[in-house]
Amino acid sequence: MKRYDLIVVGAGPAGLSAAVEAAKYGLKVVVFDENANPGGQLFKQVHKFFGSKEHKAKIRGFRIGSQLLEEANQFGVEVILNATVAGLFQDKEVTVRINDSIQHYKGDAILIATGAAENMVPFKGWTLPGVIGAGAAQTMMNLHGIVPGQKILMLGSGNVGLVVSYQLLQAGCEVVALVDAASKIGGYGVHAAKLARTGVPFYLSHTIIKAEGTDCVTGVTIGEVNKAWQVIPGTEKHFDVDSICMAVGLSPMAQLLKMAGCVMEDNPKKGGQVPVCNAYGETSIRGVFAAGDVSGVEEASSAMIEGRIAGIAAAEYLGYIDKVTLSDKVGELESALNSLRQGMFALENRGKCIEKTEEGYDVSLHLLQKGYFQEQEVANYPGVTVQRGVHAVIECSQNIPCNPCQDACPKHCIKIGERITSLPVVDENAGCSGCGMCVAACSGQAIFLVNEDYENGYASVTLPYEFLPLPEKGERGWALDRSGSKVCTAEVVKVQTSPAFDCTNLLTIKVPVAMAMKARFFREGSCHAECE
Amino acid sequence: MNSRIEEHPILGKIEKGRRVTFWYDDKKLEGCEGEPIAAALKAAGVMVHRHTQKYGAPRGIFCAIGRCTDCVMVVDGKPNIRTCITPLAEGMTVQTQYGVSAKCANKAEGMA
Amino acid sequence: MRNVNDRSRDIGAFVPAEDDELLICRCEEITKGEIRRAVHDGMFTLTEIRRYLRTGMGLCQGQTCSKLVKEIAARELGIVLAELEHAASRVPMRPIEMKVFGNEKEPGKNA
Amino acid sequence: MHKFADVVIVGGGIIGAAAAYYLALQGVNVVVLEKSDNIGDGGSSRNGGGVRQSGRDPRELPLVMYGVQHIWPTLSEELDMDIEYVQEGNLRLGKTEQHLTILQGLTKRSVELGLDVRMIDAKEAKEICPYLSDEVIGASWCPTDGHANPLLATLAFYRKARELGAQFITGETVLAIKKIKGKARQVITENAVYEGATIIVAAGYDSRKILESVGIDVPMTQIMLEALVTEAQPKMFGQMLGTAMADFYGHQSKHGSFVFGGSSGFEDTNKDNGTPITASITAPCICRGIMEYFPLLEDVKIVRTWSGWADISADKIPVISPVEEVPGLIVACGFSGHGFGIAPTAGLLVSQLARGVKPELDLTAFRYDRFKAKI
Repeated sequence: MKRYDLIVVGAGPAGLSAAVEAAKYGLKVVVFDENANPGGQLFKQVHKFFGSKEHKAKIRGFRIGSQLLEEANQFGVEVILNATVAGLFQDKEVTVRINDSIQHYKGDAILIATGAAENMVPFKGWTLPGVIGAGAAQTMMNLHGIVPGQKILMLGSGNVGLVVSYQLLQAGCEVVALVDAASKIGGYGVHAAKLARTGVPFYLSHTIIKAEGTDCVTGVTIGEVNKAWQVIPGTEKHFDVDSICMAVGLSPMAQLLKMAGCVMEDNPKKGGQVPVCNAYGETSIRGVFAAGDVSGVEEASSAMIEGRIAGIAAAEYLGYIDKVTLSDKVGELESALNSLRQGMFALENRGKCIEKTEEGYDVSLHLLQKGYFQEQEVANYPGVTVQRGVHAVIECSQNIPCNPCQDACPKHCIKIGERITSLPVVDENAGCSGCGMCVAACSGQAIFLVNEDYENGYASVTLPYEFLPLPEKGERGWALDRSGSKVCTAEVVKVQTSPAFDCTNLLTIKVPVAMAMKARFFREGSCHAECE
Repeated sequence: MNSRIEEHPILGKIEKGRRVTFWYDDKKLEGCEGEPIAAALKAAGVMVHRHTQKYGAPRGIFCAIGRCTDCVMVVDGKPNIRTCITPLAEGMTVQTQYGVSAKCANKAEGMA
Repeated sequence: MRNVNDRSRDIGAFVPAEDDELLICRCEEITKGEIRRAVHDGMFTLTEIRRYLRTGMGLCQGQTCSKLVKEIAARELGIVLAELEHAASRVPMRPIEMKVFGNEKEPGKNA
Repeated sequence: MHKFADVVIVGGGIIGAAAAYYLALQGVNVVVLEKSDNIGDGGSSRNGGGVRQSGRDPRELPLVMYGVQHIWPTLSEELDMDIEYVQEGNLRLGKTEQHLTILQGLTKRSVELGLDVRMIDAKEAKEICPYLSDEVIGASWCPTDGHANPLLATLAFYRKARELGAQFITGETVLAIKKIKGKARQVITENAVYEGATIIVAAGYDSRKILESVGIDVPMTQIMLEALVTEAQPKMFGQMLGTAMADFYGHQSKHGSFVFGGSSGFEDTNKDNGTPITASITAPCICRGIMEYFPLLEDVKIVRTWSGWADISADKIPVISPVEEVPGLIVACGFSGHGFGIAPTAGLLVSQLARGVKPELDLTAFRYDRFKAKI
C-alpha cells in the first residue's frame, strides 16, 4: 500500500502550513483536499489579515494562500485536489475518493486539518431558498464571481458577519441591516466601523422572527429581545430582502478524528466537539495530529501557526529532527501564536465585559452597540491628535493583536511597541508627509489623514476606499459621518491608487473644516436639489 | 442588476470558462464551463433546486461548499447530485428534484 | 467511569411550545417538537434520538443538524451540552456511488 | 446503592427490552441494566432487519414461524409505534449450479417443517424483482418472509416497557452475579447492587464473562460484520434479499434507502479499537457483491457504513434456557447474527420462563447444557 511519512487532510491554511514545515525537514508529504482549488477559507478571504509581520499582517487572505501553495510546490509537497478522504481507519490508513475510484494510502503520521463549518440558527422560514450561510455568500462572490443577492440581511456580528457584510458591499449588493441577538458586537470594532460608515444599520439585541416568501425569501421580520432572549412585542421591524446570511459561529468538523477513535471533548470556547490535543497538536492517538479550526475555532493566522507546530512535531515523531530542535522551533512559533491570542478577543476574554483598554482608556460602549463612535469619544484615543497640517487620525480603540500601521509609516509617526495589542499612538511632532501608506496598510481601515488647513474654511479627509466604481477627481457627492448619515456635500480632490496599497484606494475629499472630524466616507450622488 | 460580478474591486476581472449551454428542466440556459452548476443557475435567477420528499418544501443553495446537500438536483438523470460543487459541462441536463427523483420520471412520486 | 443514566428519572412531562413546528433536520424534515417528544419517549441520548427519528441520517449525515439536535435534547433533559455524546462518525465522509466505492484502484493511477 | 426488583435483566438490547415489555405487561417489576450509553447499541441495531424463516436452522424455525404468525404483523399496533414491518417475501439468489444445490438443501429442510418455500427459476425471480441481473439463474422464494426496522423495533419495545414502568439504566456495567443461599439473587455493577428473584442475562457476547461468575459457560466467539446504507431512492422492491453464499443480504427500507449487510471474508479476524469500527476493505467488497446481482444500483450513493459484533455460539443457534444449577438464572444469548427475526418470540418465551409459566414453545433445543463433546 502506498505510504507517506505524513498524510495531511485539508489543504487550507493549517494543512498547507503543516505540510510545508514537515517537508522542510525531509518528510515525504501528501495533502488531500476535496475541493477543486486549495487554500481552504484563505481563497475566499479578500480582506487584509491582522497580527504582525510574522503573521503576514496586511496581506490579503487569498495572496497568503498562493504564497503557501508556492512554498508547498517548492518543498515537494504533493497536493492532490478533488480528492475526498472518505475515512480514517486503524493503522493510520485513509481511503480517498479520486475521480471514480477509491484509493488506499497509509501515513506514518496523519494530520487532520479539515477546518470548521458554519453554525445554524433556525427561525421560521429558514429552509427557504435565499437563506444561506455567510461562508456560502463568500464562496459565491469571491470564488465564483456570483452576487448572492441584491438586498441582504446579515445575522451575526462576529468578525465573519462584519467582514462578509463588507465584502457583500464590495460585490455590489445592498446590506439592509446587520442583526445580532447579543447586546454587543462580537467582532472587531474597526470592522463594525468600516461597515457603519457606509450606512449599514446595526440592530443589536435583535433576532430574526421569520423569513417570508413561498418559493424563496422575499422579506424578513426581526424583533428586539429581552435578557431572556424573548422577542418584545411591538418591536417587530420588516425588511424587503431576497437573501438572509447567517454568520453565527463555526463548529469544528472533527468527524474523521472521532471516527479514528481519538479522545474528544465538547468545549464551547473552541466551538464544539474537538479532539483533545497536547501542545503540539497531537491527539490521544500517537502520530495522529490536528491543527487549525478543527481543533479549536480561531482565525486563519493562528491556524497557520498551529499547522507549522504540528508539522514540526510530526517531523520529530518520525525521527527527522531531535527533541532540542523541536522545542526551539516550536518555542518561536508558540510565542507568535501567543501574541495572537492576546487582547480583548483572546480565548479567555470571550464573553467577558471589558470596560477599559490595557492602557486604561474607556472602551466605547456605543461602538459595541451601534457599530460607531459617538463624536466626542474619538478624541479619547491616543491615535487621535489635533495637529496643524496633514496628520494621521487612527480611530482604533480596542486591544487587538495588530501592528502593520507602525511599520507602514516612513516618518515613524505611529508607535505600538513591544506588545502588538497596544493601541497605536500618533506622535504629534513626528511630521507626517501625508503619503497615506498607513491608511492603506490598516487591515481594519481605521486610519484617515486629516488636514484642517487644506484651504481657508475647508479641510481635507483622506479615507480608504475599496469599492467600484472608483470616484474621479472633481466629482461631487455626499460626505457621510461614522453612522453613515449624510453630513455635508463634498468634492473629491485626489484619488491615489498604487500597487503598494494593494487595492485600497485613497480618496481625499474636501469638506467644510467643521466636518474634518465627522466626515468619514463618501458617496457620489447629485446634490443639486439639496445643495446648501 | 446582472448577478455576475464583471469586475471586483479587489479580485479584478473574474476570469471564467467558455460559455456553454445546458438544460434546466425544459429550458435552455447558458453558464461558464467549470463553474458549479449552482452558480450558473443562480446567475440565471434560479432559486429553487428541489422540493423535499415529506413536505414538498422548496430548497436551494445553503452552504455552497458541498456539505448540507440542500442544493441537490437530478443531473444527467442521476438524483441527489450536489450542484454547488459539481462543475458545469456542455449539454448537461439539470432537473428540479422532487423527493428523490425528477418530476417527469414518475409523476406519482412528485408533489402535486 | 461511564455516566449512569437512569431512564425512569423524572424530566417532567412534554409541554408543547409554540416553536415546535420549527424544522431542525433539513434532510429528513424533522421538527423541534418531534425531537422534544422523542426525549420524553425515553430517548435520552443523541444516538437513540437519531435512530428513533432519523435526525442526522439523511444525505448530509448530521453535519447541519447534529449541533441543533444536541442543544434541544440537552435543554429537554436539563443537562449540560458536554454530557451528551455525539452520534458516531462513520465512513464515508461524503456520499459515494456504489460503483465508485467498489472500484478500488492502486494509488497514483488516477486515470 | 441497593435496588430490588422482581426481575433484573442484564443487557438493554431487543431481547432484554422485549422480555421487559412482556413482563411489565403482567405487572412484574423489572430493572434492565445496559452497559453502553444507548439502548440497543449492540447487535440489536446492527443487523440487516430480516424477519426470515427460509434458510434458518430447523431448530429455530418454530420460533420465527410463531413470530411471523402471532407477533410481527400486529407489533406496530401493540407497541403503538411503526416498526416498518413489511411481509413481501424473501429471495435468496443463486448464480451457479452450486448455489442452487445449496438453496435446494435449505429449502427441502424447511419444507419438511411446514414452511411455504420453494425454488424458482430466473424468469419467475425477475417477475418478483425486475431489477435482478441476468446472471441470476435461480432462487429460493418464501412469500411469508419479510423485514422490519431493527432500530425502531428495539426502541419500540424499550419505549413501551418504560411506559409500563420497567426501569432501564444505561451506563451500568455488570461485573458479576452473586448467589445468596444457593439462589441467584444479586447483580453487581460498578456502581450498585441490584437484587431480584430472577436474573435474565441477555448481554450478547458479554454474557459469557458475566455467567462465569456463577460457573456457567456458553461457548461463543465474536465476529464483526459490516453493513452499508444508501441514499433514499424511489420504491424499487419490497422483498428481503440474500444470496446462497451470504455474500450480501438486505432490503429497501420504508424511507427508501437500502440497507445491505455483508462481509469481506475476514469477519472472524477483523481488528477493532474497542468499538465496532469498519475495515477499509469491507464496504468496497460488499458494493461489488451487490452490483453483481443488482447492476442498476451502481449509481446509488452510499451515505454510511457501520459494523457490529455478532455473538456466534458453538452450534450457531442461541441459548434460551433456565439454569437449574443456578436457580433463578435465565440465559438468552448467542443469537449468532440472525437473532432479529426471532427476537420478539424469544423475548416472550424468556418472560414466560421468568414468570415460572410453561413457555409457549419447546425450548429443549436451546438448553444451556446442550454442548457435548463430539465423541
